[in-house]
Amino acid sequence: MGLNSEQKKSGISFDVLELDRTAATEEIVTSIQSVVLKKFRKRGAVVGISGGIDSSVVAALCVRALGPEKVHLLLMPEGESASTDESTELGRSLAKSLGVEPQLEDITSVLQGAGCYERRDSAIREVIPEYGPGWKSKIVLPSVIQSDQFRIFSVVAHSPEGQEIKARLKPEGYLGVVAATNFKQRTRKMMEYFHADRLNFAVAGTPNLLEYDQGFFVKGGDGLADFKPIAHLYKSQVYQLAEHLGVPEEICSRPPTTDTYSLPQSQEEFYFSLPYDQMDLCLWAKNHGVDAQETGAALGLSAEQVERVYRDIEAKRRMAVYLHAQPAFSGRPDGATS
Amino acid sequence: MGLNSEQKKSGISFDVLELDRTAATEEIVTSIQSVVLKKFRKRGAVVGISGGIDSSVVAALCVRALGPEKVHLLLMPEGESASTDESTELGRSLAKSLGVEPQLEDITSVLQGAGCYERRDSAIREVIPEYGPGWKSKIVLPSVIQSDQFRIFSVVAHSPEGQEIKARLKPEGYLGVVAATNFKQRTRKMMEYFHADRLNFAVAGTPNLLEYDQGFFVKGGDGLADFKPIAHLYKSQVYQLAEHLGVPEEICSRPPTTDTYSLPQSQEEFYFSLPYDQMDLCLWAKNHGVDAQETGAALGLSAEQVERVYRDIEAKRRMAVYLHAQPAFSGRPDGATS
Amino acid sequence: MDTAGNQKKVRAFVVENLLLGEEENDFSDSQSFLESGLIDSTGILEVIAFLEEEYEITIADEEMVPDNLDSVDNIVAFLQTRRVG
Amino acid sequence: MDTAGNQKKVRAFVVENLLLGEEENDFSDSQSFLESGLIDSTGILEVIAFLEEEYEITIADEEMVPDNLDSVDNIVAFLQTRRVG
Repeated sequence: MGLNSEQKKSGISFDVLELDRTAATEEIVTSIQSVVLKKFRKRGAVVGISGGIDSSVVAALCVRALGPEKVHLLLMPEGESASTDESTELGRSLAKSLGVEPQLEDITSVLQGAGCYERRDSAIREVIPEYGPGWKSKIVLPSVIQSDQFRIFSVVAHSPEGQEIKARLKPEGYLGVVAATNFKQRTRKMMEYFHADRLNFAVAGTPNLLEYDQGFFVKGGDGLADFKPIAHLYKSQVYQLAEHLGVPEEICSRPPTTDTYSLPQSQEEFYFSLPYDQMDLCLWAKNHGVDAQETGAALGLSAEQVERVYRDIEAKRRMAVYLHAQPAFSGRPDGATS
Repeated sequence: MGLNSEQKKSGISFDVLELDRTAATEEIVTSIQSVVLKKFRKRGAVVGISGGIDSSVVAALCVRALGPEKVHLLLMPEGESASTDESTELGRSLAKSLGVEPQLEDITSVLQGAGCYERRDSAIREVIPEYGPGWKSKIVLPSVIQSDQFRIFSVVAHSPEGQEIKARLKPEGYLGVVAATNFKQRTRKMMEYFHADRLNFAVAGTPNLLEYDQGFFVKGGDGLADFKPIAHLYKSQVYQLAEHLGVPEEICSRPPTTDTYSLPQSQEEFYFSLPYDQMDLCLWAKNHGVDAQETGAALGLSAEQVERVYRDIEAKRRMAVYLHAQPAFSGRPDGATS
Repeated sequence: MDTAGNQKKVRAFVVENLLLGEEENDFSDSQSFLESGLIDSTGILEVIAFLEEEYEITIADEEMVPDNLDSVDNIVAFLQTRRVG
Repeated sequence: MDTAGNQKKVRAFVVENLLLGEEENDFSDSQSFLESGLIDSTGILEVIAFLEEEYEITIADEEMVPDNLDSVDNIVAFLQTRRVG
């Protein structure tokens, strides 16, 4: 991840994201113990594991803090996600490495009961009338790097025969597909809270700083949790901790995915402007007042391209206001404690 | 609700809970407009209506603030609740009075998919082995007023033949029944957010101050919302607004229920120490430093009984710390906006 | 082509759908939607859907740039190039 | 009846199940669970379940009062009245 010495001298580099891994681990472990046991008076933690890097690191940190018998790991596959089998397998491999027997909760029947698939498919059919059983889909955005076009969502669908159709979404269609798909994250969180309530445990949240800051989570879904042990860490710092904590290599080397659509979907084609490590550095640079020129030099991008990423970061933060907001009151409650 | 003039002179009375209804309505309406439209930039509001007083008042306030075409009312009955048909009917009557066509979302199939009924019944069977199809149940607590006994949860079950069995719950059984039952509130909230996401609306929460302060809500269930327009109002103040807003009389005169168990369950047998109006006054008195003697005089209770209610309020607030807590971080996020 | 009519119609759409709780008086036709935070990923879809339906045009991907769509004035000028309204 | 043994066993249960993240050194056997915030509606169920299982006794509703159950010392004294341990 390093840059050459001339770049280092003249400006920022990926080095700024380097963690003291031992100290960071220690700080998080202490905080988990203090919050879960002392503040919440809960006996342990529930972690939904997806086979991805974030949930794996959160699970490993919880096991360090609370011990394997106080961590309940949930695998929650559903019928159609692009990577369900692989995710479940990676989740099992993680659990094994932590000495925890994971519990499997297949959420397909909840999603069917909620009409998740049916509602989503009917939203897709508004722009792709032939969409039906056996088809797969995802939602994509054009690159923010290549032009200053507005980022307009399209749906990409593959027929069972392998034909690909791409169609721009109208507002109702876009909102309809996203709303229906959000049942997945919300159902998973509901299941995590069921087990937490049953065991008198707390629920861990897995968003990292990039996701947290940019609002890449579902309100009441993966955005909901009792504690969020890695929400202050850039994604590349999560990878550093993964290595430090001995997360299985096959998880560390897997490219990030949204794991929500039936076609494989990278995080940057749906949400972020850049691959995560570059996105990390742009966000760090913006947070620390580094100008677009200097950031561009570190990333091999033009100043104009970095400006577009900065503007995209700002725009996402505006939308994240709603996602981060605590419930708004309409008056001052009498004597309430918090 | 008034007390005689001697009591008024010498101490507190129910008068302390009297609202200026016009001003209170105006304040809430302005706040809803400002939060939903300006802060969240949402187009309207989703309200799940149960036929109860709280959700009815919230719905009426949202319609005043945003107009009937910007309020989406959801009726979400499920197969087995004690008052499903009555609740749905009352909800329809409310919606009609507001000029809104409500949407019906039967959540039974989601609950079946999640194993809500099955998991709850198997937890009950740990103490009542004969519990099965056709049986109904609820969870009850002994009165805090009558003795200083610890309040131990029991399950009360009615067989299809009308036999009643009451059994004290063990920790796993109690947590298991509550955890499974919580699927109901969480599923309803998930459905509200689905419609909110689809319509680009915000989700209203319906807890009143008594419920909010005392933690009588499910985390991620009825405790989750984008805005909580009556969380600063005592329950008897909610009744005052109901009258002021023209909520149908049959809703105003219905006794509060939890609407979660298959046997009818009052809120005080499951949660609060006293009927809501007395509970309101005790909480108000405690918040304003009124001693137990004086509060007891206003309520016809002994000082010792009021002390027990005060202690119960404190105990519930300690448990509510977990319920109210924002997600805890394990470090300071770089540059995050909120 | 009725530029004044377009201006009025587009402004009415923006006031109704993007302005939400904000004061109409504070909003000028030259104001950037992006810079005033009036538009998000759903908002831009709404603008495009409105234009395509109202004016029976198809907007190409490369036309979806701020120069064409980021203010009432920009939209009116864009409609002029498409000779509609 | 082994009062010292009961004391040790009850304390160990409390440390393991109610104390959670708190320091054991700061916790005395006469300390009220209620006043120290160590017990909630689940905690009291746990205490009762522990006593009933460990000592094979049945605790009646009217025995479930702070005088019997609200500290290690109270529990040990209660067990003494039940002549178990």
